[in-house]
Amino acid sequence: MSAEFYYGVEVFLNGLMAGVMYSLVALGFVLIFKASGIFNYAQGVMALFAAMTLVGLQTGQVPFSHLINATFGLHITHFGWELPALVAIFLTVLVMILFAFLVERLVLKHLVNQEPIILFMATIGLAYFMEGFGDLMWGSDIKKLDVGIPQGGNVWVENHTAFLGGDDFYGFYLDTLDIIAAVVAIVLVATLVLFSQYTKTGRALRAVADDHQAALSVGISLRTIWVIVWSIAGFVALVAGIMWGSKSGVQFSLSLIALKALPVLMLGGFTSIPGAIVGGLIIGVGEKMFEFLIGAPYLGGATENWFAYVLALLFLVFRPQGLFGEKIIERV
Amino acid sequence: MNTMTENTTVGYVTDDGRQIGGTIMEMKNITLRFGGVVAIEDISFDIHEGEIRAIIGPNGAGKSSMLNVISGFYHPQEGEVWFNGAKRPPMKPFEVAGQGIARTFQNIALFKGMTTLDNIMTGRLTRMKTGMLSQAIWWGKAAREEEEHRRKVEEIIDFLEIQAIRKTSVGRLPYGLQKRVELGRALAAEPKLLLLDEPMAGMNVEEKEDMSRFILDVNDEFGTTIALIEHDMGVVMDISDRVVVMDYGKKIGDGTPAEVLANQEVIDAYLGVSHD
Amino acid sequence: MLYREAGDFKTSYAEDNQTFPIKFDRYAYYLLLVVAFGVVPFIINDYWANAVLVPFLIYAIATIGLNILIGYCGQLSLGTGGFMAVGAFASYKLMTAFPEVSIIIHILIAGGITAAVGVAFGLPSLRIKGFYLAVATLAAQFFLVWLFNRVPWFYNYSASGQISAPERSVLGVNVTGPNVEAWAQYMICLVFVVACAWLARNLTRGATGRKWMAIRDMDIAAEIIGVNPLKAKLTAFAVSSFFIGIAGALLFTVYLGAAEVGEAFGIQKSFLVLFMVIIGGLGSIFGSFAGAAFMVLLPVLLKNVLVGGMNWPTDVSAHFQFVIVGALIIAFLILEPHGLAQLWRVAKEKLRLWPFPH
Amino acid sequence: MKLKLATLALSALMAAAPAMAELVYPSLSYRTGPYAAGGIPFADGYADYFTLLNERDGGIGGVKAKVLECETGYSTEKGVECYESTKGEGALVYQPLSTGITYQLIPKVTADGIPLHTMGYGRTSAANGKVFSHVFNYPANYWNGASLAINHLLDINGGDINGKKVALVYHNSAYGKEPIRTLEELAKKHGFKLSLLAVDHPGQEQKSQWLQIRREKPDYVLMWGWGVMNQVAIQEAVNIRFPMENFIGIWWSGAEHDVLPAGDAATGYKAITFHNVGSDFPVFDDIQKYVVDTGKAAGAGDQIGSVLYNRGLYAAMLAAEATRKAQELSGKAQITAADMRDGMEALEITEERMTELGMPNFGPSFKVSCANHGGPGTGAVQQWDAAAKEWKLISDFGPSDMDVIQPLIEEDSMAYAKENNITLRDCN
Repeated sequence: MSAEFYYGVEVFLNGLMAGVMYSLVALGFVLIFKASGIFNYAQGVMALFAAMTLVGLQTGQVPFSHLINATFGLHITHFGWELPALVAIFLTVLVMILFAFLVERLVLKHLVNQEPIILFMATIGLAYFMEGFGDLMWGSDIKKLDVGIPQGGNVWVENHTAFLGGDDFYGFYLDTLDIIAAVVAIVLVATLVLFSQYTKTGRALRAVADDHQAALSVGISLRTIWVIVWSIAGFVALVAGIMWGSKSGVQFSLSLIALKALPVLMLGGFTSIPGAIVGGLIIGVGEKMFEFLIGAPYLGGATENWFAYVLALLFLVFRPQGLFGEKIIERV
Repeated sequence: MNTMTENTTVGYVTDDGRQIGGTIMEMKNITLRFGGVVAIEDISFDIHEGEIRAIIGPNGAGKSSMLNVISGFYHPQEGEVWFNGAKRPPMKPFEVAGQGIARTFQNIALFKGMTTLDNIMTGRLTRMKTGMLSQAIWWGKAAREEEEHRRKVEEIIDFLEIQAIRKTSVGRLPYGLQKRVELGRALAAEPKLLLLDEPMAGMNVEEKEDMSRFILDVNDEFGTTIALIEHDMGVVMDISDRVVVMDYGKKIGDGTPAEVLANQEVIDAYLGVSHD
Repeated sequence: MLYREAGDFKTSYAEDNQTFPIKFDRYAYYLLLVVAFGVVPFIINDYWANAVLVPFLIYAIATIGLNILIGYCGQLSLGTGGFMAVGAFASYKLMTAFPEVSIIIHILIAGGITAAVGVAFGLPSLRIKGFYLAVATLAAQFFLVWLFNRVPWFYNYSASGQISAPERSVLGVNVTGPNVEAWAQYMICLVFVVACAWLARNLTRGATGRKWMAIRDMDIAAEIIGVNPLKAKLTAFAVSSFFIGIAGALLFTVYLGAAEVGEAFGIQKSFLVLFMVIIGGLGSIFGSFAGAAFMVLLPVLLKNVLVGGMNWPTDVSAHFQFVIVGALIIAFLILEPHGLAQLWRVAKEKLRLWPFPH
Repeated sequence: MKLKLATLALSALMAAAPAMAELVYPSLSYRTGPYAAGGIPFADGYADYFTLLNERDGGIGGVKAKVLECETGYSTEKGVECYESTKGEGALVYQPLSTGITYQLIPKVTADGIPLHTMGYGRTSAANGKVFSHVFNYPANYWNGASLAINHLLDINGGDINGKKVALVYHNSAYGKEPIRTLEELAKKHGFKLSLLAVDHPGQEQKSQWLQIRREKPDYVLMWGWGVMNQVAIQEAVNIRFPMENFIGIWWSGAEHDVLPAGDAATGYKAITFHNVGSDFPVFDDIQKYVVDTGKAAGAGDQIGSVLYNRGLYAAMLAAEATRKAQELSGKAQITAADMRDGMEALEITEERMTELGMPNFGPSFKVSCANHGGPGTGAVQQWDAAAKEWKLISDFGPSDMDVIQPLIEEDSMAYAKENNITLRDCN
């Protein structure tokens, strides 16, 4: 076997890893869309906000310090204490739950039974709001997020695969962070599935997802459900935020990872949790392999962004409802 | 039983003395399947010019499927559809509409975002011919066309007595009126053949009477050929000239209301069992 | 008591059909035109042109375009930025290739080219619907931007991939390039806006518009009553892209003067115009203007108030702008889900009944 | 809408209030958006220096300096808005800190007669003063940067890099593409193999590029990055254990926040720079005394001494010095934009002067001329020491290869002149 082949395999594996990272973001979209039919444009910003909050709490930043300083001419930035990662994460989860509660109370409550486009629009407003609010609260400078997840090429994997490709082959490169992300994603999905299968709330969620009216008629409170769903989505956003944040630091661009999730959604279907995972993997592998085989050598590279979408597009033309979406039956 | 090969039949005179023309549409041995399910099994019948033809049968008998076959929404696996003396190739619904077949729908399919007027105007779309460019310019050709079609539509509005709701968005109208607007939209196309899918479904007695009146008026004022579906026999028997009876996708009777009512098979399969 | 339709009888269908059935609206509209053409050009300065009016007018065109696609034909699209880029680069290539031809022609042709591209990317709309389509159009967005960034021919092999608009004039008056007068920029945009709005209005009130709306409201029924869905959707994509292309061309030539595809026509453009459409109101020409005004003017206004007026640090006020815009969007939706246009309509209804609400 | 316009008119009036007896320096900053991390320190430095002059010397030549900050968020459209809203207030020189906005302002400033200073960014060929009368990009530009990077490689390889493999990781935008032509020329000249790896904005996902680097094993990697792309690239380089001392960034890829996230492993990473680093200069004592302690520091005041802060400071210093020159030439304290332009064109920075200013050896000493708006194009190499958390200069300010760059500048600027039918200025 030539080194070229193993390079291909390596790219493939890294594609899978990247795919998992995309899935983490897509998951949040799916949860909310499934339970409330809302296409939550704010998902990316939620991830950013969660990560910012986490870092802020962990490093003991003073919220709104910049605003305070600007208005009172003070110079306070930090409380001077640092929280252990887990405590900070826990507190952040609480914040996200509070956020979900407020969203329901201040926004969704007033928009029940509106067309999807309107709700979509509302989430856009929400995104705007959170972006500004997050920056006001924690400042727009770049922050280092460190909850103790190791990163860097995984030496063990490299050493145990180096023999494959001859002497100019170092062995497969896999980022430890990505491996951990993959594990986390699997655990996350498993828990979500178990949760929706075996808990009362979970079943309620599924009921609502299947049929709002019916669910209401059997006395499930849509509002509680929404709070729960948005809380879970907030939690997922936090996880995604942590993973991406430890990769690239916490800053504005973190909110753009939402764009990476959209082709995944197209492929996997807006309503399928497994779809989000499988779709993510397909997109990840697809774009990486295309870049490796065609993009970089022949097209001058940087093809990943559009290829992900073109891939999803071609796929949809043949299967309009996505990978796991319900079949669309047209009748008069 | 219907073994006509080419459609050159003379018309007949109804007992109320109307002259019915020759065959305008003929279905030959239509069979329609969805996967394993057989919705329509080897059904043949014809529709004469100017008559009111009813297709009746209990729910799930395949009536709507038959209508959808006629309007080109479903494509039968076997059988032929003849229209205007020619065998119809497989067509898209909008092409069928272009041939002069208009219809209404069982559960109303109006354009909720538009006013009554605009909804009925859409019925004229098959007849509006100005190109997009002159429409963009509007002055002259497009405006003139718009106006003459508007005039036609206003006639229909008057005929259906819905002047008052001209500018109302159809979403806000009560059920009965919506049905009427939908009929108006179909009429606006001045169809050779008008298909009505359960025009009286879910109506109270006087709404039904109004609707029957409109159907009869349409038939003798515009001389429109009408094929309608109903599962409620009462009304149908009064207004239709000939009736096809379907049950479980098979044709079990065909003829004048009197003949059909006399047909034992029909009585067993249909009247025997109680339907709403 | 002015605002009445009573006593304003229509004696012909044409009259009944006109854009502003109510006298008062009609006069208000004429007045607006007179001011826009007769007054503003004489009082406008660089700041008002470049910071407020020109972008507003250009985005109004783009918004009308997208509104035709989304608001009238019900086809969700996020490819706007990419299509604007097509218009911009087409106009650039034309301007540099045929300097002698009038820029007006170039901009129109650029619109035409964009229409063709739009049709090509509109084809999937036959199979793909709703949000799936929206995401699918992102493929167009990203691919086009990549293409214009990648292929040097599009930017005449300039070292950096930047394109800058050479000086061009209409009737001897500069409309592009460094030495352009504020009023000239404003006028050319205004002319295009009025023309586009007028065309859009005509298309949407006639047969074509009804086809689009029929597809939007219930595509199956539409097909059965005789609307060819392929044709309806593709014409919508074509017309929409034509306007968007013109907007892109103007944005580059008249407004920015220099552009870099990724920055000027990136995904954020697509979203911006989409916001304008939805905030303004789906399926409303007036809404398109309102939406564009909202998204263009509000930030400028807020900035001037917060920084200029209250002397806040620029970053704090920038963050506050986001907060306020977001809050306002949500507030509007809760108040009136169908956009500023609907809000306006409701207000007029009230006014019509005033002072007797019952 | 009418009402909105009315309120706007009002606030626009407020924005356009005329500024009297002040030297106005607009600062088109971006403290928000994808590149905020880079925009904030630069803007702070730029503002603080003028605050210092006002507090310590009562302004420049007795006239107070006023920094008009306007948030662009790195968006060209906001840039235009900022330009239009500030130019009416007697703006002396623009410093947009964005290649995109620069390209857009070049024709505008030329028409309005206001100088534009794009220090180490913007349109490289603007160095040709014959064509670009109002644009200055001294002391160094991208192409100098590219050449300086290669020169450094030559130094560490004893003058021979024939057959070496050099990869360029660049931001897939106008900014990122700038060095390519130059590097290709240099590759011909020195016989090294150049491979290009584009990274799309914002650049959070660079797996493919770095896997490719890991496969192709280039001897050196150059980077033209900005924003999040920088720290991701450095992190990825660390991840694949690429030898950091062979990884060299342009001056926009060499700030603390670019290397800090990667931790200790980032030690050895190099970046080109055209000014000195650290806060070990007398001027910083004054800044502490007159700006920080008086609570007048811009922003959060936590950036002082960082690389980009110093760059802002340096830019402000050059602007201030040009102003002095202009005052001297025009003989009046309250100068106009036109005077400022002449001042910039006659600007001369000497070691003595920088020492006077408390910034000894802070940058190169150079002289601007009518024909050369680009300065000397000299620069140095800085290296990151993660343990000490600080950058150190590891070379002097050396020259770049003008024999290669000058023709390119000529070519590109002439093309621009032709495209916009500009008549060349006579510089003799």
